Amino acid sequence: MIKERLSEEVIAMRAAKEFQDGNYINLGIGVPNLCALFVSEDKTVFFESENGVLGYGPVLLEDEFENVDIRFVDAGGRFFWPKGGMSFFDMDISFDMIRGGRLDISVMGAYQVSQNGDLANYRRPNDASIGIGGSMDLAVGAKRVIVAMEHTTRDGQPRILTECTYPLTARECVDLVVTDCAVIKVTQEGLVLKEIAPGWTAGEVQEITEAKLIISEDLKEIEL
Amino acid sequence: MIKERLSEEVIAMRAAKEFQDGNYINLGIGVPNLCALFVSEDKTVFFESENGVLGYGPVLLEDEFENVDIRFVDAGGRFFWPKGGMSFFDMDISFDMIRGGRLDISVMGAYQVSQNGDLANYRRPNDASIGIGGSMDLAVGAKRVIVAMEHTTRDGQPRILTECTYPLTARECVDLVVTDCAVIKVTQEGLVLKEIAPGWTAGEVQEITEAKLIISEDLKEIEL
Amino acid sequence: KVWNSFDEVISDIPDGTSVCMYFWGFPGSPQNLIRALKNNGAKDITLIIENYIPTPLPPEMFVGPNLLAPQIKKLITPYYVSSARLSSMGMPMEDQSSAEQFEVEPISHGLLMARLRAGAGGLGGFYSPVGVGTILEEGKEKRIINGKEYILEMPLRPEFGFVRAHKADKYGNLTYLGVGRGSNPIMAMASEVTIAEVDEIVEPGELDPEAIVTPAAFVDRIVQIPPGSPGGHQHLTEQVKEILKIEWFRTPFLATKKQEAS
Amino acid sequence: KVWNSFDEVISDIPDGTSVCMYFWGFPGSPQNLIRALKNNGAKDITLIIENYIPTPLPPEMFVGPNLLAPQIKKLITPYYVSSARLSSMGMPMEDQSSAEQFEVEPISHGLLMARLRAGAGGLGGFYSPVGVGTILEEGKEKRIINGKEYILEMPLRPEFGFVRAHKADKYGNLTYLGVGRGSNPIMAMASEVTIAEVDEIVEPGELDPEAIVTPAAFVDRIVQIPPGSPGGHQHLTEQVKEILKIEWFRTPFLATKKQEAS
Repeated sequence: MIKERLSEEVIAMRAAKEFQDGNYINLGIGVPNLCALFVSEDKTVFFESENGVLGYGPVLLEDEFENVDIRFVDAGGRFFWPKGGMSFFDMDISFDMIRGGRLDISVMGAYQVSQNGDLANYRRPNDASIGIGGSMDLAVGAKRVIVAMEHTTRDGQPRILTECTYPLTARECVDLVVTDCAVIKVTQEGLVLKEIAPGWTAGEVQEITEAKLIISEDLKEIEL
Repeated sequence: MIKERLSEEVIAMRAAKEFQDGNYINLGIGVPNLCALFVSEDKTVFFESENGVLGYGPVLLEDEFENVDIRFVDAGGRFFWPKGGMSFFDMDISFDMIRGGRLDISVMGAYQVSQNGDLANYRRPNDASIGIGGSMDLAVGAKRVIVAMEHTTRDGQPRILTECTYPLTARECVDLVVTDCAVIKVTQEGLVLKEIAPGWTAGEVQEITEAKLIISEDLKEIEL
Repeated sequence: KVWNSFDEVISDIPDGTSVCMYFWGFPGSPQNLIRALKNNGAKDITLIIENYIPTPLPPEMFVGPNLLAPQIKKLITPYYVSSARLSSMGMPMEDQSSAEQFEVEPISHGLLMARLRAGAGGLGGFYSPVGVGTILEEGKEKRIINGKEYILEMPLRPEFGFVRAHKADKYGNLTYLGVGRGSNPIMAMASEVTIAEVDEIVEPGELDPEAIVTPAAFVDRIVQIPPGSPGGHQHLTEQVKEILKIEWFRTPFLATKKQEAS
Repeated sequence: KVWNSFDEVISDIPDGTSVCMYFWGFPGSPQNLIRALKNNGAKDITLIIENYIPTPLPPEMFVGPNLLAPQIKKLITPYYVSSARLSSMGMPMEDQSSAEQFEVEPISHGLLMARLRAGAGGLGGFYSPVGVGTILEEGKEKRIINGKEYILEMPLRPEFGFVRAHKADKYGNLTYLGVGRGSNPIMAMASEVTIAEVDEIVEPGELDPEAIVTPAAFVDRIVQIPPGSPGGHQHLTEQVKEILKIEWFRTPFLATKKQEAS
């Protein structure tokens, strides 16, 4: 039986629930970027983009494109609204901020995550393109790394593995994995299944997960 | 016979003759600072101070002290006039500028200089004080290091030596030494006596110099 | 320091040199210096660039690093996509594979910044926590410091830095606009010869000394982009509005409407 | 991030901690945080400071690092003069030798900057060309890289950074005034907990995003100096004019008239 997977928006909503008031956060391209749309209104968080801006406003919607200003573009190439309290700085300072541990959370996409928190997210094997970008720096530097991704590949292969088979971005860096059917915490003991999507059982999540999952004592349905 | 020594002002004038149009220059405390008063009017030079300012104006004279502004102080603690085109920056950038070779000239005082261009200028032996400051950085980083100093100590001991006996600031860094009786160039072959003060002979300069001097073929009187 | 022609300001660039520049989409890349380097024809260049992303746009609208592809011997970049790949993804562009035959040295954005910084400051090298356990450690020395593993990384000191700034004064002090700052300042600091193209050259004293980002000592040559011409802020802003009318560009660069989560 | 009291903002500083601060004469030193640390009484502090130069001035006029002398265990500084030395040179001040019994680790200004920078950016160490052949190489590893000798230097990551800025917005973005910038920005970046005292706290949006020097992510706590009170820009400016009426201070800090060279 094919269970219903959560949408990209719901994955982003769940990941955004991790944000705390006052956090400095970097969002990767794709699903992670959607998190910006789901920050609860009682929290003030600051988004940082690798190209040298902190505290920028919401991304322009498609019908706002007459307001495009080339001063205001994030690392993913998306235009944003300016916001009071934002600042621009040299990318050298941007990466000191990242590597020096001044970001509370980095939300990234991934191809694979291993049971000890290794991350592979910049390149498929045999791909001539190289997409390291700032991912290695963020993975090493951010206080918490949250991966937001689909639980399996398009052809149903597991992405959460005993060991990554794709080129590594960084070792033992992932703290939390939010997928379209589960929320998994990386611990010293291994991967702990904390939450599952509506209608799923822990066993069904394990079936599509290569790495062994430890079922949390307080396993619950994903809360948004 | 005691020959007349040049005044501090004349030493500074001679050192300032080395400045080329467009040069970026750092001046040390004491005689080097006086060089700023003697830049020829057909040249534009830019003074840099370690505490993070480039292109500042003249130092305030004593009768101008009502104009003191604590935004405008050089590394020696002297107040200066602001000047168009000046900039303020983080000291971290200031020392990248210095160490990265972006300064054309550093003029420094010294206790001792050796025949291979070693410099000792931050501490007398047995002195509890430590005055390294930015001297080691400037000595290593500036494209040219000019030492402006008295030729001998107050009690007549030579300062230009076979080897420095005071703690070193940096090895093989000095390019030119301007004293109160001579101008000496540091070369691969040794110290070359290029100019002497009015009334002095090369032999008389050698007498108060421990290191062996090579007499330049075009030895001449100091020109200002 | 003020030059009048982009072709002349880089006329001394030899074959086999190294050039660094910022490229990250529309803001902050040295459009006119890229064009001039194409005209110049210098070969066997080591190009150190933030992103190598080919653009299919007409050069009078916007040029990307792919304009220089035949002149590049080696690329040092954190982000490389070939024209063939973009073409296969549906971007309306020529496959430049025959030109894109250069060696690619991978790096991360942060490492590129740190290596340029080490070059700018005359350091001999540094120990990086980034890249441990990845392809970036291949062939490099590793070392445990205080129980943590690091990789020895070497400074980068490009022979030429092509910089895009907003304003310059005649001494060479620079300011930038928004994210067009990017890595332009560190590239200015790290390069042996730094050449800046700017929207406007003003008299010394017109820039706020507290707001100057790159002090003049790091800048060797400046050229003003003729007002209204390609690569200038105004022109580029107009071009981008045109470019965003093309479906292929609009989709990734503008967010779609907020969808209500189910 | 906004605190109302200097005593409270540092009340969690423990004995044995490390604190960095800028001190280079009148501009840019955290006068009120120094006073608060004195009140706090924390002991065995490693003080990382640009210059340790005692001041004989009454604390309500201007305080120097000597106010903290009895609390210091170790000093890391490029410039150290003891009160005894200044006293022997004729400066009208008490000999504080009994308090100035701390260990002094020498460093250069540039090395201090580079070590803080390495700390700020999470590097494991770096190779420095500065200090080779000097006391700074004692006990340190050396290495030849491309034929040049370097010393391995370690990052500095102070537990607390006391920063003096001009304006802050409520998020913690900072601007500075003139040479009062000094090493304040790099100290803000390098410290685990960065505390800034400022002349004015404004609403987010009031500072020009292009002119912010220290982005908010590097700043943990901010306190406004009450208008007109000691350590503030206006107060300090007035004090300096008084101080310069004292012969001992005027001579070194103001140039004498230009003398005609003979």
